[in-house]
Amino acid sequence: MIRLLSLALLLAFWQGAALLSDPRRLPGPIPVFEAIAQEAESGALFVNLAATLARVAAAFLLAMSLGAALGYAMGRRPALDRLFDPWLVILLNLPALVVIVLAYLWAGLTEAAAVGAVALNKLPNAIVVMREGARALDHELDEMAEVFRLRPAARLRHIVLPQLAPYIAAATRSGLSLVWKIVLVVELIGRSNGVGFEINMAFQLFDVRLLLAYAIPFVLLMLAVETLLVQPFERHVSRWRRRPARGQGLA
Amino acid sequence: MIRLLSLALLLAFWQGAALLSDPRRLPGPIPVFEAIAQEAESGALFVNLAATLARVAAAFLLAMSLGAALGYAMGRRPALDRLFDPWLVILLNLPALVVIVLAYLWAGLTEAAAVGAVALNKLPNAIVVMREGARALDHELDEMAEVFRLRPAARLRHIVLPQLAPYIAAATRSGLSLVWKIVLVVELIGRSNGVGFEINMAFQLFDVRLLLAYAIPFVLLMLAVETLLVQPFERHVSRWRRRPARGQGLA
Amino acid sequence: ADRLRLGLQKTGSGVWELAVISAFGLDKEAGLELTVTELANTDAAKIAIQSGSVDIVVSDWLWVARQRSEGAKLTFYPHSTAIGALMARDKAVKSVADLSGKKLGVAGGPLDKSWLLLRAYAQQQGVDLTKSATIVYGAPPLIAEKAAEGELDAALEFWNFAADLEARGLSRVIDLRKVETALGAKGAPVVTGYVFDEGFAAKSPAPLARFFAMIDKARHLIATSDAAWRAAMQRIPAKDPAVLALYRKSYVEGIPARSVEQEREDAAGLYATLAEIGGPALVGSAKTLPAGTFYEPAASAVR
Amino acid sequence: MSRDGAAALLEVRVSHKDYLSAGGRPQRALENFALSLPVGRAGAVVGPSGCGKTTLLRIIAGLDTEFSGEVRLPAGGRLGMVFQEPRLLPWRSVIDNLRIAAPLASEQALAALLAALELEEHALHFPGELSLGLARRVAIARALAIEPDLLLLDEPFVSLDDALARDLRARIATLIDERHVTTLIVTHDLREAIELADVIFLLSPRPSRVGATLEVTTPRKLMTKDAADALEARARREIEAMRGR
Amino acid sequence: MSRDGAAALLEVRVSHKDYLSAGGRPQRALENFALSLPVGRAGAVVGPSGCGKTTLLRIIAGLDTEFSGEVRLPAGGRLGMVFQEPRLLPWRSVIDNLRIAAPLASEQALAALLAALELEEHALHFPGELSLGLARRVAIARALAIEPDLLLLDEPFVSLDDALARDLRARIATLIDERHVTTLIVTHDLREAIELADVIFLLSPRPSRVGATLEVTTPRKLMTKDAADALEARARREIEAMRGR
Ligand SMILES: Nc1ncnc2c1ncn2[C@@H]1O[C@H](COP(=O)(O)OP(=O)(O)OP(=O)(O)O)[C@@H](O)[C@H]1O
Ligand SMILES: Nc1ncnc2c1ncn2[C@@H]1O[C@H](COP(=O)(O)OP(=O)(O)OP(=O)(O)O)[C@@H](O)[C@H]1O
Ligand SMILES: [Mg+2]
Ligand SMILES: [Mg+2]
Repeated sequence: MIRLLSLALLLAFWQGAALLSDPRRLPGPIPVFEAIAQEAESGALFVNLAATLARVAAAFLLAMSLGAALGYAMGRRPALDRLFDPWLVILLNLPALVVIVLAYLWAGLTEAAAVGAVALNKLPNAIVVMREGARALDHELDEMAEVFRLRPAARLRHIVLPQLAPYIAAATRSGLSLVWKIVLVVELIGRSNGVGFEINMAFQLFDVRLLLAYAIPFVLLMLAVETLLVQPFERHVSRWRRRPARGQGLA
Repeated sequence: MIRLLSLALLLAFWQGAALLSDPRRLPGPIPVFEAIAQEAESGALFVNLAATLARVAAAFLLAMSLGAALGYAMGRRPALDRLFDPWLVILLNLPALVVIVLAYLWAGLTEAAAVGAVALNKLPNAIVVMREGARALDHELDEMAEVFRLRPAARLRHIVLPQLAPYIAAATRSGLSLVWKIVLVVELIGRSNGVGFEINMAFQLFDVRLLLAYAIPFVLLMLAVETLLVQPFERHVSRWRRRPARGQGLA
Repeated sequence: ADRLRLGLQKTGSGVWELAVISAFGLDKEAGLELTVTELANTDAAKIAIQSGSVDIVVSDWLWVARQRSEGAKLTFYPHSTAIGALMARDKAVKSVADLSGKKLGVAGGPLDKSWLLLRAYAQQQGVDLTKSATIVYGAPPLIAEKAAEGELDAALEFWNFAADLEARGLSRVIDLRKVETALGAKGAPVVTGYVFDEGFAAKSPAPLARFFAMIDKARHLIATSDAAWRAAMQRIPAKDPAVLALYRKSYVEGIPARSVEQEREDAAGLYATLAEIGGPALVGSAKTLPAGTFYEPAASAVR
Repeated sequence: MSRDGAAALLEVRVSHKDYLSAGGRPQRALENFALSLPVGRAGAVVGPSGCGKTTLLRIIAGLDTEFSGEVRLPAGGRLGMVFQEPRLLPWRSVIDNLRIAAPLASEQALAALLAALELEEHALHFPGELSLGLARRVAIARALAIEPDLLLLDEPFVSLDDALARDLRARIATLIDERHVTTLIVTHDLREAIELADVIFLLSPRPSRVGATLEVTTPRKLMTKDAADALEARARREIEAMRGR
Repeated sequence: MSRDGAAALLEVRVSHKDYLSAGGRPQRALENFALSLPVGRAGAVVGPSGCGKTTLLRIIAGLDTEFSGEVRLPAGGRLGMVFQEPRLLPWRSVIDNLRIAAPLASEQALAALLAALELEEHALHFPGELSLGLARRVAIARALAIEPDLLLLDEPFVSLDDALARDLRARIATLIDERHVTTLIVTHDLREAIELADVIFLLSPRPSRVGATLEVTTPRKLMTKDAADALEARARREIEAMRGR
């Protein structure tokens, strides 16, 4: 279907650009996939990918669950928001490097420090997005829930989460990618394996082919997750939205 | 008011933590602010901050305007969305390092390459958030606009933008911080000035005091922008939202 | 066996020695049990030692000197004298004077040791490089690539990148060893070394001494035995035999030949020069090489 | 404000209720407002558009606590409410909307309710797929599904056709007569008020107070057209008098 | 579907209009539906809840183009519409809502409209600060502000008190009689239909078609109570017949 077409188009672009340029600068898809196959054969790819994925997953879950809870609380309670907003702004704008270095210094070169540093980097972004979502919550449905004495769990599930869904979707998509990017930095500074470590090696050797060979599998994995899990799920939970009739809207 | 209290609290925490630990690992606020004053006196702080700010501003404007337009289009037109979604996922998950290295390789060690690389890193995040916003647009108001033959400019201003406001707010806040963080990396890899450059030097010398001295002014700047510009503006545009009555909601 | 925790840069030559050590069973022979944390770059090594996660890393004495001046109790034991070079494709570039008006790439940054040495050297000849040339700082691999490509007219690079560039047809305009000598060094001064905490050294002087002896053996093997070099080569990603040969040559040249005492004297001399150019931003508050920068084992543990 | 939950009367006493407005001036919705209804009886609230009827219901339901005055409610008891708009969960089907609000109701009871409101074939539809009248019916079904002891209805039968409205009025009347559900219904339709209520509260324009209270003494089942006409005429006179004020 | 814009009749001919439903089965809203109204006259649409009245208005307004059939409209002309819900911009004040929809209307004209709808003191309020009745009045003001040539009203007067509804009906009647605004009004109130319309379309239950067309031959101003009663009785009979079908 259209998704494959789109990918084919992209591959064609890439191949075209590669043909026009020095292979050292931009190797084409074929050598890159060869390199991927090579790394896969030696097993190195999987070891590193697994290490990175585990870090991404742990940091993401930590940051998202904490971020959603805090963002929701701050969006709903103006007093909390006023108190912690400056902290949020500070954490948001603290360079990743600073957080990572401090985390390693304080907790040693440990896995916990790595994951914690990444989570701390992503946390404020999750809070910011979820806070906007909580602020935009429909007051009328709240009143309905209040009148019908819905239990907290039911409110969360039937009233709050469906309204936060687009914000969660946005925070998840950009969040996963952010976490992955920071994991790469964390691995570069204080881990002995992982995709970030390998990418740095490739960069030191200036091997763009190897660089891409380590960058792409994660991208493909995300593409698969998106296609096979996220989008079907999204379609399912948003099937109540009315399809816009044709010929309308600004665009 | 409460904002100052919150900052005072944070400073107190910092001072407390600093007292408990080796000053080389976590210098307290006083030596850090001394270092800031020192760098400010020599003028180096302003030169570097200005260079970084210029890059942040350029990349942010580029990424946000492009991202908002593309995200809106993708949110409104399912066909476009289906075609470009895979590209989006790929761009989103391409490591910053890969984009930056390729940009420097292709466009030379130039300012344009730096700003372009940063914008390209932020672009997919802006698209993702704005796309969710566009998907959640109220269909009924669109119909109203259609019936009353509102001109495109009026639709954009009165119908679309107010609904996208929370998404724009989320994308801007987390976006500015993301751009700033990537600018630091870009400066680290291939620029000869800027806060990222200085931070990298401080890091090489392992001078945490200097590291913080360069990280904090930008954070303070963002805090000021947030307090003096963003929040008053936000209060103004969201004054139509009903204040939730007391004692309601889940939280 | 005594346990030592090492933090080694995966692309560094420390790893080669380790390959030889394990291939020839030198660690068992020395009664040491080595745990190695591989690190991505020198900065990671600095974090590793500061956070207490490893006992020994490889870094440079200048950094140790600065940390000492700030109160850290780190100390240094020589490992290699390998130092970078100024590389250019244009054969007309023969001296610092020829760099005027040219685009010069500097790997690392303005406080990089090689760069400061080169500036001091140029100053001796009446050239202020920061004014006469356009300086571009950047990450070492990127600077190397840009030099190879020709976007930069010349590049000041670390020794391994210099070897790469040489293999790609660039010539060594100025070897920084020459610069060191010109600046008053008596021999080839040490550049990198093993860095560890004084407290650690005080607690386990004997294992440390055995460790240094074992490293010496490994280095000697790499220099003399092709079997050892083959073991080390396993750890080198570059496959081009010409480059590999250059690596070995540079490595062997970099093996420190002098006593720690001589090294300290040279280092103290260079330190004064560097402190003058780099200023307190580089060296911190100390004006002279802080005492104890070079490791002084207690008399009983001397090999 | 104060709330109290142990009376045999539903009593509301609001000395004043002000809305702080973001645009424009603050507005006083209620002033010297007093209303009481015996438990188990039905009251109708009739008043000009924008006078404060919904405000009253929200105060009784405990949704608005920012007023000066007090509310006394019969102890315990379940509250059922039909808001002026449907307020359904757009992301849940009709039947799920009922299930969520009334988790204790049996599936048969819900099915029977859907049938009574002619909603059977819409059970699986999402609210966005319903006409407004259908959605309002779902909201009525929801309020009835919890088997309320106190029922607050804010113009429940607008947007419904006459036949359906008639059926539903009969149904509510039965609830009041047989299950003694305390009921307060806001309506603009005097006939509807007369048909359903034991007491009719005629509200004055804003700031609103109860300008007149009409007792419907004839039992619902014995009400003749003439008696109703007479009551309606009396109510109209009172309303005119308040408008002229 | 096809749309055509040059007739002296407003004509709608829908062979069928189906809704594809996400939950539940697809629904047929209209079937063999035909309706025509001379330009400058008023039609009333009366039909059971959920039969397809709003669907009809949306088709005429061009908001729904996914049906098989055709619509003919008088050429050119401005369209004014009162949706079944207010559909105001929540982030704009009442007066700004009018200004945005009717940028050409003068400030005096808007002020006069607000006065006519008893909204003066709410001009600066945001829609969230209005009662539903007030919001509906703003929606009516908005539709009138653009001085429409074709006016589509979806139950415009529900949630308004009798006095106000009477005033507004009179105002719309004047528009029809004097400015010859082609008007289609959906209502459940037969008296309202008789008072305002020249033709009454009685719709059948879903899938809906025009089950009966009643011409109101007596001119609006001359209509007596008896004549109206007679018409209403006839309409009720027709409606009963359709329900029984
Ligand atoms: N978007 C939609 N998707 C699916 N079904 C719909 C949709 N809109 C309306 N319907 C169905 O079409 C039928 C007609 O709807 P419509 O809104 O036209 O009714 P109506 O006559 O205006 O009713 P009411 O008097 O309740 O406003 C209803 O059964 C409704 O459930
Ligand atoms: N949240 C609010 N903020 C400001 N003013 C409000 C708010 N809610 C209601 N009002 C004002 O209070 C008054 C009473 O509102 P209320 O909704 O109680 O009227 P109502 O009698 O229910 O009217 P209707 O018959 O139109 O539903 C109105 O003037 C309204 O504009
Ligand atoms: Mg109301
Ligand atoms: Mg309708």
